[in-house]
Amino acid sequence: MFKLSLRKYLVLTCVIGAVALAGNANAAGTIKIGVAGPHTGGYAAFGEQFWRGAEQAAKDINAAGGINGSMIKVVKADDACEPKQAVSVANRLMDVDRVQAVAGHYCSSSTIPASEIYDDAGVLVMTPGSTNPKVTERGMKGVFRMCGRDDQQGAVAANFIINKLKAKRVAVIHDKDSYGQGLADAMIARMKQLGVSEVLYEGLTRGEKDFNSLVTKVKSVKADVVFFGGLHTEAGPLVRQLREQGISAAFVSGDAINSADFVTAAGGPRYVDGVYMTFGQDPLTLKTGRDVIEKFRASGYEPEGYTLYSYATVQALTAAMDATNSTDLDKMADWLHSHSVNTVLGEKSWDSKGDLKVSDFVMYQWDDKGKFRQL
Amino acid sequence: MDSYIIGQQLLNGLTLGSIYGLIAIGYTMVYGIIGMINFAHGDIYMISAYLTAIILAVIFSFGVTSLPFALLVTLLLTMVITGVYGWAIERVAYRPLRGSTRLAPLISAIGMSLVLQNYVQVSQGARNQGIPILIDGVVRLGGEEQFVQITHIQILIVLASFIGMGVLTYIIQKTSLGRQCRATQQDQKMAAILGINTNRIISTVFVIGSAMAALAGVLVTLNYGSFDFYIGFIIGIKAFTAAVLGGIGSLPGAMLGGIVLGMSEGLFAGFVSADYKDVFAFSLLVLVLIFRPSGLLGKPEIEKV
Amino acid sequence: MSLQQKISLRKALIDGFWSGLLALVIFGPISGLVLQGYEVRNELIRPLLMALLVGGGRFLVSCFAQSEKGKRYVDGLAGKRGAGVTVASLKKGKYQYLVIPVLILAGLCLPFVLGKYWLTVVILALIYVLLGLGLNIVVGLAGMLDLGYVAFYAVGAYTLAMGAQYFHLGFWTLLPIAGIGAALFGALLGFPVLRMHGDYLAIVTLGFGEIIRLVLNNLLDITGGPNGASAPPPTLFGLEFTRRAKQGGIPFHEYFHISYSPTYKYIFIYLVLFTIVCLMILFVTRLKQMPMGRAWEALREDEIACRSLGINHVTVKLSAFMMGAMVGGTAGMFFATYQGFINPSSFTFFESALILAIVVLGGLGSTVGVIIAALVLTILPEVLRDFAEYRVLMFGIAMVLMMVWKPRGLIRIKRRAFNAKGVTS
Amino acid sequence: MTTETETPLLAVRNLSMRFGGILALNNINFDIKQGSISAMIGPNGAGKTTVFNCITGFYQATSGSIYYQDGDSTINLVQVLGEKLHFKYVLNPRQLASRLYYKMFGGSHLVAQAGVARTFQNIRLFREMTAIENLLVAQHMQIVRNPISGVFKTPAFRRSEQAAIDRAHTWLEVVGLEDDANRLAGELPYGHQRRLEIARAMSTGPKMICLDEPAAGLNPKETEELSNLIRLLRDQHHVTVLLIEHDMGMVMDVSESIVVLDHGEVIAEGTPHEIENNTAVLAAYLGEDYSTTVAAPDGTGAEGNPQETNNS
Repeated sequence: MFKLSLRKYLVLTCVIGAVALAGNANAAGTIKIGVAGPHTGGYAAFGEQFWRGAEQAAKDINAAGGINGSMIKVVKADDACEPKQAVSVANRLMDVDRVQAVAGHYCSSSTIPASEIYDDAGVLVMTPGSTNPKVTERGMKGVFRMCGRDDQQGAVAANFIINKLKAKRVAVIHDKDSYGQGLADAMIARMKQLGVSEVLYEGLTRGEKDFNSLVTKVKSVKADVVFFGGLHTEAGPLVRQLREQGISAAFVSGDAINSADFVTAAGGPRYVDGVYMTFGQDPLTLKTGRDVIEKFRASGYEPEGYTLYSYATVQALTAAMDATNSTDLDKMADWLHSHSVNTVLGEKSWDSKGDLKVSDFVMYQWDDKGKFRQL
Repeated sequence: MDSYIIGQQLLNGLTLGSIYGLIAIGYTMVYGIIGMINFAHGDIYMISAYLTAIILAVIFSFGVTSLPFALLVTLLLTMVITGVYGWAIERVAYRPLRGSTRLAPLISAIGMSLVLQNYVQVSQGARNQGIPILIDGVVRLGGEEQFVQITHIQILIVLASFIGMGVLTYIIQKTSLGRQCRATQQDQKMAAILGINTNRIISTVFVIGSAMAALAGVLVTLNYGSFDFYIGFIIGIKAFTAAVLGGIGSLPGAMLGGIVLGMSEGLFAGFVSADYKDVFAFSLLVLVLIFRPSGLLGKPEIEKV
Repeated sequence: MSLQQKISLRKALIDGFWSGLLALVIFGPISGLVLQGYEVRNELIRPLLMALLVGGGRFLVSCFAQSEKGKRYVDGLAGKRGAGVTVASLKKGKYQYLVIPVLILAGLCLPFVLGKYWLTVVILALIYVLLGLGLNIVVGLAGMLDLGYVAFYAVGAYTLAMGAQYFHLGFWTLLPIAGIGAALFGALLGFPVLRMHGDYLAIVTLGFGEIIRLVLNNLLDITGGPNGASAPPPTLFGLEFTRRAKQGGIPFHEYFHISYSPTYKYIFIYLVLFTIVCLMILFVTRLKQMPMGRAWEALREDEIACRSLGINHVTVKLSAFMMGAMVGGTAGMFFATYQGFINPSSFTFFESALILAIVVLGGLGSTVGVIIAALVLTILPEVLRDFAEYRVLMFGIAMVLMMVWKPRGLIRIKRRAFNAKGVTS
Repeated sequence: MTTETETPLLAVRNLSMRFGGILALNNINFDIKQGSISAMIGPNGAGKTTVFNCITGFYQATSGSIYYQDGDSTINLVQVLGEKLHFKYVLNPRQLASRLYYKMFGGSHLVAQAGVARTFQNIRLFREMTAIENLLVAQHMQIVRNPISGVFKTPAFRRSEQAAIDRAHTWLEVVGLEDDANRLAGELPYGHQRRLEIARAMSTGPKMICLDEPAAGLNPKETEELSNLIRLLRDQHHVTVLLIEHDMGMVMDVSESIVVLDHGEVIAEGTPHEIENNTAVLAAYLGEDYSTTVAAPDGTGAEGNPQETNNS
């Protein structure tokens, strides 16, 4: 009776596992923070950025004495950017790892279902990278973000495109993903308010490298600005193929192309020269930011993309814990709503929805050395 | 619509189609000989993209300055190593399953695809990687503003795919190895009785298919310059679709299927909607198969009663 | 000691050497030279170690294969490849009537023993059991290779989300609609393509699966596109299992004046799902003993012979396709309600492949096999979570190894035996 | 052939079949009498199996008709397969509708449902199903197949199932495979598989059964038993039998009328005795210089096929 014994074994393992894990969950003097992001699958690069940032933050906070004497422990959780796995890891973080707060989820489509579980369990979550408006629009008290919203970012980009670049014919391309398309739509919405409609609105497929037909289409509509909502993995080949086909239209994109890999993906600095992007305030201009970046560099890692966002998220979470001397959702949320936190990305405060009060998106431009600077 | 735009779109489709065709050859050969869908083939292509970048980097670190030499060495080494990959995968994951159900190797191939992707991710990291631009000439026809263009590397891709297909068709049709392949394809048991080492023939087919994927990998990497551990998945499905569209088991069919798929995708994206280009590509496949059940160049299946 | 003499160390050494060398070629560049920008970092010690491991392993395997025991084992492995089907004996096992009630009872008690996390894992596993049962009808019984099964899963899931969003229907109203809707959808897709054979059918279904996902993703205004849509949790006679009522009912804990726990929702979903799975198992078992199920299996064995017996292969295939779709749609419904949120990224080709792996690994056509395989393949990745980024790598290796170890599936199929004439069973 | 007052069960008229450029059948005409045992013979490649496949609906004839007498009505077995849709039928909606219907829902299963059962040259059993299950599948069209009554095991369903099982056992008895009921069809000995296939074809309740080389690979004793079985099928179960066979001994022994094919044409038709002495037949089998050979009295000496030397 193989069937029976397997089931029995299964139940036994589960029970033993649950009991064992429950036992050591709340070891004295440790506060656990879950760091959830994709570590496998196509978005794995971002999961690593999250983890590096959070790990470094925990290390630094512990070195400075922890929170009221308790040490921080970060727990890695992999959601592969799939809603299914996001729910699974969220439950695992709550039930097995018993974390007291979560910094996480990269894809908005993971953050949304996972936050339901955190909310149910009474644990506060702050996402370093989910920019979709829907994340904080569902009336959940314990959902915050360290990044801006697509609509804020899109508005900054649209203002720049219309007012500074004086664009008349704007081609909009997105990657049919919640971040990319959301950003593109937000940009278009603001652009329409300013009285300009897009001449082209098309989606490309994530994971592909050949966008030549799309590029030729851009050429045929004679666009003077190309706005791309998506990640550097597609932005790189796209901008390269635009330039190769002799299109000199300005290329504008969002914060997700902020990575050294963008240059690699585009085939070298000469293709990214002149590319505009929206991104938060440069942390290098802040003293705290400089110090942290030096620490990363000393350990042989160049912080990029969401590394510092994740670092700042852990800072904000621990600050709330420190100030309220509790890990209770309500207390922490109330405190975060009414106080500001000094993070590696500058001073941050949150509105009643959990969004950043001040969106600090500004325009950057890449140069022919493969670096970018604030305009 | 301006004619130069149409011309450019046709060229875009041709290049993309040639890439599909090159990879589709591997699918079609493997399918032809043992009737299995080698889902790991797209990941073999991904491996070859990594190998290209790694070998190029090593060669340049030795201070080699001759570009043709570097490219040739890279191409050869990549094809050899990728061939070894193909051989080893067949030996480890598919050969033990020969003679069991038809679906067992399919599942094994899906598992192998996961293994290859994640092996590369674990050892090379999840980041997007790239190589610098090595060949960047362009042929332009037409005026300052309105022109049709094709880059040198794109010309190379189209040529390589047609030459590759030609050489392989010649090998299959005219050489002793080709005869043995065809015999194995027709009837494995009978071929074995006639003294053909069918295991060796099957391994050879895997090696050749992988080497073709490597050829595609090197050229495509030179063309787009960017890759990650996940690129094999989408292009693998597309190439397999191309192989079926052209008539699986037929080498010219793989090429034709690739070009038809590439062209229809390119033209649809260019003139109708890029959002729905994949929907269009798959619908085209379904339609072709409804009216020509064995693909464009496949031999019609005669029902033997 | 006599055993030792039969082993040729030389042969084993040669085997080991070649394997090691090949491993060096394979692992050398990819894991030995790590790309950093346009340069590489030397990590050659890793492939050397791996090559040593492979070579050494091959050496040991070679030694073992030459020993008496090893030879027997290798022969046994080759022998197992043969027959995968046996006929059950007429005598019923002693515990036959005991096992099933005990299992059902155990299943019903399970949610009260498990923690929430493991409960959700088990719910997911049950959803895959359902999917496996459904695809098993199509692939295992009727012998049609369907690589786009996830399409019906998606139809079921989106029926719940869309029905709730646009028509304000609840879980229970939509449950039958999702099943029937998916079945009709299966008929719509199946009719034009079911005359195709084998792998052509496979690729066409793959195409359909992708088309559905892309359309769901592109119809931003209706489905929410990549932003997804939310799906309501089930209710018990209007009682809701959320902290605050969302569908206009009363929260369960307030009604019974107990403190709130998020686990209640999962326990309820589990119990409903468990009941549905049990009914589905009964349904599929009955189907197999019915003319319809027999015709499916006959079609898998030989389509031409079926036609010569007057069986309309198209309608029989269609019925299998629709039944499979119905079960898939029901599973999708539960997936949506368990998740609370769906978007197209849950319905990729990989999902189809995973379900197919469940069916094949279970042993084509075997219900018990499918259940075991579904449990293994959904619980395994969760167990492997401790290995972090090595998780999927190990999952892939496990998939290959399981296939090589048991190519005909975990469970051998037993065919029903019939009594002699005049003896009613 | 003697003139008949009753209509034949099967009337093949002007049947032609073309595979690409090859004309496999050229204007074939013959009748099969109700309740007869007929044989179709001819050298290899004469087109026997092609005719067979046309009759049983596996090939769509290029032109011609096969009229099958089903009670009072006559069915054209070529039509039910679904003929080509042609532009000219747009003017004739009824024709178009019927063709469209058969194109969508037609097929060889309709031929079988009309009452023509068959066996195959290369045995086509459901190998991984038991012998009795093979026979149950064959009764598919006759039993309660409503899925709802099956799921709930209604009394009607149980009765119907039990009747089917009993019928299957009866047929197993007829062909002498009682002991093999619960064995997998693929594991049965070759001779048993042949008999099981006949039993399976008979389980569909046909009016006519077409046997494609039933004696191939059987030993003399088994062939003898087969001949008896064929007679029994006709005498006790009232089916019309049409067989293709190379074993001349058996053909001459069992059949009442014979159709001889060569190069896709009917070259002779008649009783065994008539065929034995037909010069055209001898020429077809032995070549033009047949006259140098004396036909053996039992009709077997005139055989060029080595397979047929083992007749009894």
